[in-house]
Amino acid sequence: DTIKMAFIDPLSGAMASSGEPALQSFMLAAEHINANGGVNGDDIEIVPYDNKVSPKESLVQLQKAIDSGARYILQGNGSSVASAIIEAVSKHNARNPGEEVLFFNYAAVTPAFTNEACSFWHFRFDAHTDMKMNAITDWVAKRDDIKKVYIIGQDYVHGEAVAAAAVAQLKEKRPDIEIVGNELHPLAKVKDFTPYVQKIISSGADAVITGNWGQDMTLLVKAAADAGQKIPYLTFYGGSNGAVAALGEGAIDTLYQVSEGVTNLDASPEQYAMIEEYKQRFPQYDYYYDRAFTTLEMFDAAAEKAGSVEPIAVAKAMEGLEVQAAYGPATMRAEDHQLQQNLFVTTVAKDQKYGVDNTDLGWRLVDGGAISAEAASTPTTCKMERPE
Amino acid sequence: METVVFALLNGVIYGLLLFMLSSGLTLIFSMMGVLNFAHASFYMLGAYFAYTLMEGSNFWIALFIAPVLVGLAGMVVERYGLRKVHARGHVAELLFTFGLAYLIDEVVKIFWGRTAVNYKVPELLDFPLFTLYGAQYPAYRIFILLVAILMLVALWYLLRRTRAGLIIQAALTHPHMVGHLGHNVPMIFMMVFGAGCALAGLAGVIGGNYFITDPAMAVQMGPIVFVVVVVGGLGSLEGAFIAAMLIGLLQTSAVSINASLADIFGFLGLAGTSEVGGITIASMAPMLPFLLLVLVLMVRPTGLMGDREV
Amino acid sequence: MTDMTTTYVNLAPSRAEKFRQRVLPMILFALALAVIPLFGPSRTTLTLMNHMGINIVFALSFNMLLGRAGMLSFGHAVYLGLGGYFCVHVMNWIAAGSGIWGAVPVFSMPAFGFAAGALAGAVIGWPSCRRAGTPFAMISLGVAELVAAAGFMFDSLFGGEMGISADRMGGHEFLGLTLGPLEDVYWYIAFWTFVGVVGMYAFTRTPLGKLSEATRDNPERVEFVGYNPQRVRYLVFIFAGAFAGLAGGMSAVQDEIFTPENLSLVPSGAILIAAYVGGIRYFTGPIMGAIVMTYMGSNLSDYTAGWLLYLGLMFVGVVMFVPDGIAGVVYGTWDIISGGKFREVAGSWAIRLLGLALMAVSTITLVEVAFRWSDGYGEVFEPFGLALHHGSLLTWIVVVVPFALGALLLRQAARAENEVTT
Amino acid sequence: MLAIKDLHAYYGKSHVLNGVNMEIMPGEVIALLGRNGVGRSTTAKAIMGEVAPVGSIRFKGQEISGMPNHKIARLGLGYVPESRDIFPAMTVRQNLLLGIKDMRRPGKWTIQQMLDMFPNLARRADNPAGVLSGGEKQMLTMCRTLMGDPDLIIIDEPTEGLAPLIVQQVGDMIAEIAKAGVSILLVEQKLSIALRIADRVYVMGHGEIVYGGTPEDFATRDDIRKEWLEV
Amino acid sequence: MTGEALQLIDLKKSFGPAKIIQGVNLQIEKGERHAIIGPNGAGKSTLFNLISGRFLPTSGEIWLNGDKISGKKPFEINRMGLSRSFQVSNIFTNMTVRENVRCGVLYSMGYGYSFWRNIGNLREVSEKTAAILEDVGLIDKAHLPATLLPYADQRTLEIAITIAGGAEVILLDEPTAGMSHSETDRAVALIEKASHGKTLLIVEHDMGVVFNLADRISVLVYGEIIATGTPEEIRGDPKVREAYLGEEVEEGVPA
Ligand SMILES: Nc1ncnc2c1ncn2[C@@H]1O[C@H](COP(=O)(O)OP(=O)(O)OP(=O)(O)O)[C@@H](O)[C@H]1O
Ligand SMILES: Nc1ncnc2c1ncn2[C@@H]1O[C@H](COP(=O)(O)OP(=O)(O)OP(=O)(O)O)[C@@H](O)[C@H]1O
Ligand SMILES: [Mg+2]
Ligand SMILES: [Mg+2]
Repeated sequence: DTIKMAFIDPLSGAMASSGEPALQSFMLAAEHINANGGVNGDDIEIVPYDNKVSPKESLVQLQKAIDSGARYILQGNGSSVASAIIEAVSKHNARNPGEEVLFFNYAAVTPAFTNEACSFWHFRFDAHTDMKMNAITDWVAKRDDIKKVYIIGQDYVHGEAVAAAAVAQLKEKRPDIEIVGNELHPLAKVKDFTPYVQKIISSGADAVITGNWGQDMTLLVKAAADAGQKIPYLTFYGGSNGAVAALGEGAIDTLYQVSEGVTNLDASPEQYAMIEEYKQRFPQYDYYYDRAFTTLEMFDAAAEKAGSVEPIAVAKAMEGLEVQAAYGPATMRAEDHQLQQNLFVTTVAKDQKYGVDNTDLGWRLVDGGAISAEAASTPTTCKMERPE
Repeated sequence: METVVFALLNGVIYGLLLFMLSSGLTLIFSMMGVLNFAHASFYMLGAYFAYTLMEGSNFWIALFIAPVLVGLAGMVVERYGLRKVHARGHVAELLFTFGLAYLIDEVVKIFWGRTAVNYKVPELLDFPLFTLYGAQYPAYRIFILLVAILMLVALWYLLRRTRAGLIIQAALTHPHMVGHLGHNVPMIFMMVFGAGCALAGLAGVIGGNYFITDPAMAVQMGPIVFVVVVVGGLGSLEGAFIAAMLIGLLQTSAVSINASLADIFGFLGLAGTSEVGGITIASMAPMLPFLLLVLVLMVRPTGLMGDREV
Repeated sequence: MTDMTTTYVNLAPSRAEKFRQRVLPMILFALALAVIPLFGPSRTTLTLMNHMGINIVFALSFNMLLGRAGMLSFGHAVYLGLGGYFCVHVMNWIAAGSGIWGAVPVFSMPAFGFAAGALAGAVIGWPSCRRAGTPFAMISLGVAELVAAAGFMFDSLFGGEMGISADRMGGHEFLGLTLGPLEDVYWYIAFWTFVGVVGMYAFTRTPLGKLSEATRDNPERVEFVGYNPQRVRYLVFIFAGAFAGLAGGMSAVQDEIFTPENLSLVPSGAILIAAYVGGIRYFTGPIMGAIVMTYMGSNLSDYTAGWLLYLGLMFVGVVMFVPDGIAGVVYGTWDIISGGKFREVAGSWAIRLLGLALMAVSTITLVEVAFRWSDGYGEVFEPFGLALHHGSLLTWIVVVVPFALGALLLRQAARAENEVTT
Repeated sequence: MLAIKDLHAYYGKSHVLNGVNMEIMPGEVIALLGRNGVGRSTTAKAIMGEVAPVGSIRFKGQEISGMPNHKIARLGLGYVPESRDIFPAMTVRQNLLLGIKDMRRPGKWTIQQMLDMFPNLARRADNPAGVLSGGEKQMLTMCRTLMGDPDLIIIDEPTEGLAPLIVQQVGDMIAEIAKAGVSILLVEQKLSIALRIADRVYVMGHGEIVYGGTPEDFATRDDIRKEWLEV
Repeated sequence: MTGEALQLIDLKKSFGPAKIIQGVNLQIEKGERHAIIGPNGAGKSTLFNLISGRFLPTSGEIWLNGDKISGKKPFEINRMGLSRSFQVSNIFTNMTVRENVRCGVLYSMGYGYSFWRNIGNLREVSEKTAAILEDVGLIDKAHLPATLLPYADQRTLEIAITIAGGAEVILLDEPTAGMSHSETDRAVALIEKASHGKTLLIVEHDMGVVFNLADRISVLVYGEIIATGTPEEIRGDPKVREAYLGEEVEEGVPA
């Protein structure tokens, strides 16, 4: 028997560069698990569905996936899609008892999914915005030389949430830090960020926090590098594909990111072997989605614990489960289905073990950049309805 | 003071950049009446060609060869594609280029992958020219400025001073008649389209490393280029130039205004805490060109400087 | 329905003709809609068909502008989106059950969408319909950008990036439909698709519908027979918006969610392509286009990574070679067959089909090999056990030879056809 | 100069020309007469490549059927279409300028000469041609074609919609052009003009030439006039 | 019943510096058939454009049946009972002949912008359309798209659309231009019939038509009316001969 897991994410068009490497990571992870005897003896099969990052199209693909027998959904690109899938999965499970489906979210980071909008059917394997912000502010708090912080983001829920979290957490951890700017700009519409950088320079900021992704992130940091600005731009998505290639050396000491791990961290030989294997199999992309491996490992462990691959049983078994991930222990918190894991603040530097984007630049852990899972953790307001 | 200087300087440079991007489109639009939706795709091709050429040679060679290659590609497109649909009117042409943009985007992804390539500014120009109020000004920006002005002059000459301009404008309404007068209309159309695409390619060579060279760059730039050309007015190079500058200045100065709508319209009872009131001018800056587009067309369908309805 | 440009022989068609040309197709259409569930379609198929229904209505409403009134809009999704958003809100009010809302059946959503779309059309159309031609097209582009941006800015109305969702089971049962299972939703969509199609067909038969065609052909002359062309455009625009809103209402119930993405240029462009590929000169063209494009949009990606490229190629091909779209081909073929000329053209058609097939083989090989090469994973295109590697000579033979052959055949077919017609 | 053999032409499925044969010698003025819709304009269009010709058309000994229209024009064949086709957005002067095929080799007619010949045009020389009256447009089209220095001009219905006085002027102008050694194929309705300036007359009926002869002979052929011209 | 159907008072029109209409005064009685002749470029079409609302006058006034119409939009003027044709055929090219005529009929029958009626069920519209098609002789071609009509038929259709609305005042701009003799005769008969009991203002270069049809003739030269009178008066007027008719009397003019 095989366990079908539907991977629903963009696999064509401009956003395919986020979907593809994730799919490859899941495939590789599944191969490894299958090679080690599978899940309770069954093999995992990852079936890709292209959703073109459209919430509505995702629903079509979701229906297709469910009809083809997939009981587990993997998705991560775009909170709008994730939100649509959470809703749709809940409705489906309510309307089709006995045919439940679980949703493993590996990258959509809106905090609400594991707070007020939490669902028993949803598990998140990435740290959400507030947790990542916790890591960033933790690190900022340790840096006494940072006195002024500028916040800039995209004008929509995500950008607003990032800004709100940054303000609140900085106030708590370092009340002396002055927020010298809190700016929102429309999503994916700005071509030239020079005026924004100019504003940042004028404000005398020592660090910039941004939740920007895609072009908005790259262009912002590029404009900063062009203006000769050498202050940390703390990002969530600096590690996404092609960003470092686009920035070149301008990224050094400017571009910072927070993530659950980078290839240049100390790790076990198995992890290095895995990275090598990935690089060899998929030369177009860098090893980035370590979460994919954690996700499937946790699934494997939960199924084993439950002695079943039935979604409800697996879900219950997964609650509170702990596995050993590549860069530290990872625990699935039972109250809200949010994975608790270590986070790392890294920056771009030369002469690293692994380069990114086929350049000679790589990610390096910054001083005090390792943030423990406890420190990154945030409380949840989740009140989940559980099935009998 | 500081704000004003910055806004002016950045506005002018951004405006020139926009002009550079849209000049080829203006050429094609004003001479052939074709609103080339794929224009930004040719811009992208220019960047990618230059990137590839740079691997085997250097920037300066790429600067000359890449636009020529893009121009040739444009001529092929005109000869074997656009010419076929030309007889069926502007909507068909527009849709053809609309589809072409799709195709070019996909082909670029096949050849160069889906993520950004490391297309670098040439070493020779990769230094800060001067520093103003703490911000460095890369020499490359000034280089862009010079090229943009050069393009303006060359185009102005082509449009105003050559008979080819007249012939093509005549061929817009009566292609057969122009043929009966002994002018090789298809040939001229092909050349013009090629030239327009080459200009887009040149903008790509220069803009690709200033911004980012990735498969999304065409989609990113597409709409704004249209706004410039349409706001400027059909058949008007000056219009395109003025529109580009206007948009450049408008947008950069709006970024530096932190006032919110509540601050401005507070006297009408708009509260800063309300959703509308909380919007700042700065956050609306990138939408201003589209607002301008709608307003200008409503008041003047010919665009700012155009002499014909777009 | 048949082609709208067909003729009314000897003025008013006879009763029988009217029945055959207008009523019969509608009955057949309704029958088809009613029969489909008997085949026991899977939920995937139902979902797909529901989306087809939505897109049929949407594409037809778009064609009220482009095909009928000659107004090219780049932002038609705005009206579907606004109508749909309104319905999602209404569904939430219904679920909350407060006041009169509690009594409104969810089944009636498209009517609300219709109203909201009409309102949006009336408000936005007021300034934009004062222009025609390219200025109108550009204004619609600008408006679409503005509305889409607003969609992200005003969270309370549009729910930000994640949009607003609702539950279609929140209201009363209506006509015995709970709207929970997809089978119920199918009936709902079928009903409203039928209403939309009939409504829009009826519109083409009204004085205003005729006037919109006249305005497309010659707005100046319209003024001299007593009509204000701006007014005509404006009214048509409101109706187009209303029917788009109707589609939005259908979509609100089917998908139970609306996001700002639904307002953007992407769905507007997609419906433009669908209508055009279907054939904008025919009433039925957009219906065919919507069916084909919805299917391809959701399913082609299962078969190939290059589906976008295929779609692009197809679209460009249609624009270049079949300007009347699928409907043009269908009716052209039908005319020839019913005209008894099939014998004469059968030969050249066979040649043409063969030529097209050869070209397709070549194109598909090229695209598939190219995508595999581009991925760089060393995967090889293996149709029918052939291993087509990008470096191998065989590949290039499979690409070049059928292409040349196909082009040759097509040229010959065109020549043969010319001889037949002249 | 121009020799047409067995020329056929089609609009879609309708067969409009069924084998037209005619010849034009250098310096000759030929009038092509016929009822409305018999295919005179189509003959002109077929020669100019506007509709696809089937058959042989030789100009100065060279086969021109199937040639792109600018090449035909460059061989020295001028065309004044029925629809006139002035360039409305351009000034009268620019219209005339566009008549010149090659700026480096100007022909024997100058813009000034044209404006002198037609004071109406001179008055509007710098106005957009689109605002000219119907008659002015007709004059402009003819002048524009002359600027290209053709050896043979095909003129389709030059006097249509012109005031009687102007009709005379246009007639004089055509005569003058002919005097300058240019051959003319005149497609006309008005017999008086045609007979006044033509060297030879062709009459068309049902897509074929049904009569050819001199104006003197034609004047005596009442049967032809009755049957084919409804006069 | 008599009275002024159309009244032009000191009408002037300039395009930039060019004065095209330079103070035209003209009264046309109800039921009169009035022709305007004049050399090319005299401003005849421009005058029509002013009356029908296509252009705004620079100064002066136009009255229709006692209502001032200068300054109004073309469609408003049309609704007040004035309809015009164009010198260059201006028809709905992609629609059938029948639909073309029907567009001309609709407004006058009170169907405005209605979108709740099936056009096929409007009996009186269909009948009126058919009647007009019958009158103009296009009934056999009713189902053809207008683009496919031969030139002369397009001209006829132009007239048909113009008279379809049943306007009391009809303006025809060179209705017979480009027609052959027999076609011209047919068109004249048609015009005669259609303008029966109505007011007609016509521009023509075909003197046969003009002298046949008109009750009175005005001669417009360079934007000024140099003579108005009965056909006989005009033919005898030396000024008119010099400015317009020329010495040679065209064929087809009844002696
Ligand atoms: N574009 C067209 N499509 C179809 N039929 C056409 C087209 N143009 C002309 N015809 C038809 O071809 C025939 C010949 O037309 P042509 O214009 O050559 O006539 P003509 O002798 O010049 O008459 P006219 O006096 O009207 O100019 C006519 O019956 C006409 O209706
Ligand atoms: N929009 C305009 N701008 C400038 N001049 C114009 C405009 N419209 C018309 N004219 C000029 O006005 C004059 C009168 O034109 P009009 O078309 O009224 O002449 P007409 O008497 O109808 O001549 P025809 O008998 O040749 O049709 C012409 O000289 C023309 O060039
Ligand atoms: Mg003719
Ligand atoms: Mg006139």
